[in-house]
Amino acid sequence: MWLWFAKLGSPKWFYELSSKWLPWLVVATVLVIGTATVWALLFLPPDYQQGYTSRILVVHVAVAGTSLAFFPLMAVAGTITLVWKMKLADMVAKNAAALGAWFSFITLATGSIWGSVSWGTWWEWSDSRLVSMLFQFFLLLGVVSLRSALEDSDKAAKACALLSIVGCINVVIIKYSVEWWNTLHQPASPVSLQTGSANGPEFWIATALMILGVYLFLSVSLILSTRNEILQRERRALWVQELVAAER
Amino acid sequence: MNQITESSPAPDAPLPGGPLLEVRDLSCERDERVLFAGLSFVVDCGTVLQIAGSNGSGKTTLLRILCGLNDGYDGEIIWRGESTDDTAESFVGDLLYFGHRVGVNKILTPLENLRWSAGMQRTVNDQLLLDALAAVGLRGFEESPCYTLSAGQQQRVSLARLRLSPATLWVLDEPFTTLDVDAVAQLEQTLADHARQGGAVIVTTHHKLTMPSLSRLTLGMS
Amino acid sequence: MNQITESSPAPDAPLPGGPLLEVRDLSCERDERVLFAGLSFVVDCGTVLQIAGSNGSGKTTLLRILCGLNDGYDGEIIWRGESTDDTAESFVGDLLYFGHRVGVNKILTPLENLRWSAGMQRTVNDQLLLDALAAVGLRGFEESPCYTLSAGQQQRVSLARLRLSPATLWVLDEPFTTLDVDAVAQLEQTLADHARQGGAVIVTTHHKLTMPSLSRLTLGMS
Amino acid sequence: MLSASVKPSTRSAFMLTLKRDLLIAFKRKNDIVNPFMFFVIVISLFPLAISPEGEKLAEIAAGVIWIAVLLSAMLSMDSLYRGDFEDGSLEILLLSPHPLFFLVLAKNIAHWLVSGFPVVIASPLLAYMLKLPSESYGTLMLTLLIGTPTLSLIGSIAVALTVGLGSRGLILAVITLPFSVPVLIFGTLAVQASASGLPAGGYLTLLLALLAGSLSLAPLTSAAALRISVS
Amino acid sequence: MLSASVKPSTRSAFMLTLKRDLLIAFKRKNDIVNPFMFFVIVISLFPLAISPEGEKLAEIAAGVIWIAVLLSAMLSMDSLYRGDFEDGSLEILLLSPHPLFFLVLAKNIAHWLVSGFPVVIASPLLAYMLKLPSESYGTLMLTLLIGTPTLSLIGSIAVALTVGLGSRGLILAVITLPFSVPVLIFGTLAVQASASGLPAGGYLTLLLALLAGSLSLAPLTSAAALRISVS
Ligand code: HEM
Ligand SMILES: Nc1ncnc2c1ncn2[C@@H]1O[C@H](COP(=O)(O)OP(=O)(O)OP(=O)(O)O)[C@@H](O)[C@H]1O
Ligand SMILES: Nc1ncnc2c1ncn2[C@@H]1O[C@H](COP(=O)(O)OP(=O)(O)OP(=O)(O)O)[C@@H](O)[C@H]1O
Ligand SMILES: [Mg+2]
Ligand SMILES: [Mg+2]
Repeated sequence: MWLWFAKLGSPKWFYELSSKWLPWLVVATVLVIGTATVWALLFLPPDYQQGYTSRILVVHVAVAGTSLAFFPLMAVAGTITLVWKMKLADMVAKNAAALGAWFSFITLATGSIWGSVSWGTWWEWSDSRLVSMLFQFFLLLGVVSLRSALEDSDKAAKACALLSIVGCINVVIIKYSVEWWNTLHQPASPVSLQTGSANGPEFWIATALMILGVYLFLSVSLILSTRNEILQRERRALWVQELVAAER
Repeated sequence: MNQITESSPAPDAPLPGGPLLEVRDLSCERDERVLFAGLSFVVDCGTVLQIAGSNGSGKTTLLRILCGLNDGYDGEIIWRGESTDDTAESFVGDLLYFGHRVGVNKILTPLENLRWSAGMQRTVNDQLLLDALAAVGLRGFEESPCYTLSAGQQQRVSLARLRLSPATLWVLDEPFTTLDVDAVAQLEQTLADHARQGGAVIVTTHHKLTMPSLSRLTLGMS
Repeated sequence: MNQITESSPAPDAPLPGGPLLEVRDLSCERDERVLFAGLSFVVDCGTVLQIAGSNGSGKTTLLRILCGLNDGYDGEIIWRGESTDDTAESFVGDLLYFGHRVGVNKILTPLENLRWSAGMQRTVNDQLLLDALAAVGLRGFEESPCYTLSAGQQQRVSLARLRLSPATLWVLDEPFTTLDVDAVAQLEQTLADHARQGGAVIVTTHHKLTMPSLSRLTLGMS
Repeated sequence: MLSASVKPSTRSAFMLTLKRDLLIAFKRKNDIVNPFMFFVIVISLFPLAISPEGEKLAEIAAGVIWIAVLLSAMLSMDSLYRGDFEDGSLEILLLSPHPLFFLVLAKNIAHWLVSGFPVVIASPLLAYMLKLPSESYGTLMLTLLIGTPTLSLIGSIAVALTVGLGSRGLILAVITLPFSVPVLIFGTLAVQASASGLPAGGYLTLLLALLAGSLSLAPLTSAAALRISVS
Repeated sequence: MLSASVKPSTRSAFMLTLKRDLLIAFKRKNDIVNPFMFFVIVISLFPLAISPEGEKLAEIAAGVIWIAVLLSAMLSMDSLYRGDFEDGSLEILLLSPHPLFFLVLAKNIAHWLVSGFPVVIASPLLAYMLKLPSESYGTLMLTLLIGTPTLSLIGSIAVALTVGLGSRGLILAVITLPFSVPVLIFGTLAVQASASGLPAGGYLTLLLALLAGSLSLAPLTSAAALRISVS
């Protein structure tokens, strides 16, 4: 167990292992996302209210679900960075923050687009999921900007790890308090995510596939960017130089 | 990358079991440049170790590593027989660090500054502090806010800490900058005295030091 | 409070009409303490003037007054025959000041720093800048952000400005701090060269300088 | 020399640090007057920018006061560790033989006494200017009394993380503001509840819980952050 | 060595300084993203603190946006001269053989491009989130485009005056905010007028007059203030 753990910490080991797995993951990602998209486009019946725009909800729900995973992921990676000083964890955390910000942004964007059709407004303050997602987005940007502000990469790793852990707790508190805040401010417009207008069984199958696909996509992008990071940070290591020589 | 250690004769006081500080196989790299590697040395009570080396050779980095202010290194630092990681508290209580930034608040007066910075390590009273300030040539400036002091005078405020410190090991990073010739001579004397009384000093400087029981370690001879 | 000026033989180059800088009856007090009074001296082209004095004797204050950065003084400062108040622009264009804070931005690289700080006084191109950086021993660090440089290396970045400056008068406040022995020797050479080529230097330092056409002014001998 | 002296107790190191920080603040004076002035000025911008009418102001009063408190707390944080970092005192703090937790706590307490407390005291006056119903003055002060130390403690983490940076004003805000959202929400809800005659006890309890949580965790985290920043 | 070199023209010194400041900002990245982020976060606190309801928000939208702009402009000022003061570059600036007016102007322009301009660009999005009537987006952007440089120029004086002080965040605010009140008032009045379908031209002219005035006077005053601060 410990041996495995120590091994996992070695960027070289990770690089080699991921080389083996990556092609399969990429194929799986393309397949799953492709199927889900085709399904959504071809087989999903148009919504009786919103017509074909309802299909964007498939993407929205999948991305929204996934973007909730980032802070826990970063907090775990951060703990590993702080306690075991494992470089790999920080590389993952660094890319996760940027990726998480993008995912949150896409959630906000797709949600807004869908909202503009189904509620007739792009943004509504009286929904707790919207507001807490917005603040999660801000926090992720905070982590990203802290990383870019700190010049020393070692320092940046630890500082961001700490911020991610504290931020993770905070995201939970924000979510809970915003929800509560909202139940007190009776929504003026009939706005709620639970209108359930689009959820037939086809919708849920497409969505489930899409969620799987997005998770796969997330892993692939994390692995790819981490590999990139490894090559950059270890560019003087023997094995990287051999690799580069072999490429030529 | 190698180091030359030219030791002068060891102090004659017998050492109480093992060296004070031992560094084993220390190496550090920053931005892909190896600053030092395989560095091993011993600092005993009663000695002064001068770290020499050209600009950028890693002297400051080494001192900060020794004090636990930097942790980007490989190797072992052993304090009275135990790794500094395990003895952090007792180690820190017996250590005085003096860095490029001297730890003098500009708004406070020298007296108020010392009351805090010396008071963190030992109980003090004002008479002690006034004596220490007078000894570093700041009589008459005890109550002026430090922003009205010249560069050298601010440096002196911080050096007054040395006279009050109960710490065995002093780690000083270029303490001689901006001091005038008298103050330099006086500080050298203070270091020599500390060693004679059983303390140990690690100091970086580009000055040529001359004192008994001085050894020198030169970084970055390539 | 008086001053001793021990001049070495005057430079043999004949001076083009009147001295470069003349100070007449300058006095300054800060916080009710007279730093200097009735100070008069002359700086000619081809000479180096070292301002000596113990810590707090007013060296930094004097230099800043000369450059027009401080104005709490009485007396006259005359530049090429006219008061500096009247000739501010032409005076400043022919002056290089190097202070305790060296004017190096930590985020920029040495090259980018010089491009601005040297470029304000004369037109430059990158080759000139690279040469100047190499000359102060920063080859290989041209493109590293300055926060990764050691204290002495940052000082060197700023000293590279000396090699690029078109100014006749250099006013340098403790330029030797944190430099290693080689760099100190090299800087002394640079100052001597500047004087030989008809420039003038006013420098404060606690070092013992040895160069031709050096004179010394000691402040605060009471 | 090596043996005669006595290592001070952690309690006396705590008191020394507290006194020192208070002394610096009193010597600067600005540190005390400014958060308060900022608070007053920001609040007085609202009638100008929104509407001078009494009813409209009363509606937004609670929120405006809390936002002004938040911003002034955040702005005043800047001075918490920066000076010490720049002049090297932080290294003395880190290398002192006392648990950093207590020293950081001492600094936080000093900072709150100087910047947070005056704002709490002044709040009824501002509340009056914004026409907040007078029944809720008590609740307002109470929530501020509980909320501002929480904001200071949270802000302290962000300052500690960013203390080495050149320009910090904004990055500090970007990190701190999201963290202050829960305090803001409970604070305003409490005041709004009491303004409309409802009980505010529940919110106060929640605010207290936030305070308790940050009191025990924030100094630890700040201490860790300081160690990172100094290295 | 003394004769071969050419003194650069004031124009090229202006460009050098502008480029240098932009370069520093781009290297830092945060300088660009943060004023913008701060603006967005502060604005999103208002619905939480006041009310999430559309009509109520629409009423206060113009004022809230302008206040957030003011605060973010003021906060971002902190980085304008501080770094240069601390590392000694300011002395190089002061002792350069060019009129300080233009060099200060270059620094102000660089600063506005980095911190003010992004806020102008983003304002319609925030206006939407606060439910400002869409007819007034144009006026909002226009007033911001004229108003933010004025704020930067005014702020620059305050920063120059306070550049040597230890903790500036707040004293800066206390000096700047009162001076920014006219900009705030005309800006919000213009937006409110256009939101209710009235012509806003008069206010825009006034804003332009303020900009013209500060463009000619503020750099001079900042230059003088810098000389005072450095001595
Ligand atoms: C925590 C983040 C979020 C999660 C987990 C989430 C999840 C979901 C789910 C599961 C649905 C489908 C609900 C249903 O069909 O009944 C949905 C619908 C929707 N979401 Fe989200 N969402 C999140 C954030 C957002 C955001 C930030 C926005 C807007 C900017 C948004 C706007 C919408 C809209 C407009 C719908 C359609 C509601 C309807 O059917 O009328 N969501 N979301
Ligand atoms: N801002 C100030 N306000 C009041 N007095 C000051 C101020 N700055 C300096 N002084 C006084 O002026 C004296 C001279 O200071 P100055 O910095 O010129 O000395 P210096 O000769 O450069 O010393 P050093 O060798 O230490 O650099 C100091 O003793 C100090 O008391
Ligand atoms: N934050 C940093 N990031 C990356 N590299 C650094 C950093 N700080 C220092 N270095 C590198 O480490 C080297 C040694 O720096 P250090 O400050 O230890 O030198 P020094 O021996 O103290 O020099 P000096 O005599 O100039 O004080 C420098 O050349 C620099 O390139
Ligand atoms: Mg050093
Ligand atoms: Mg001096």
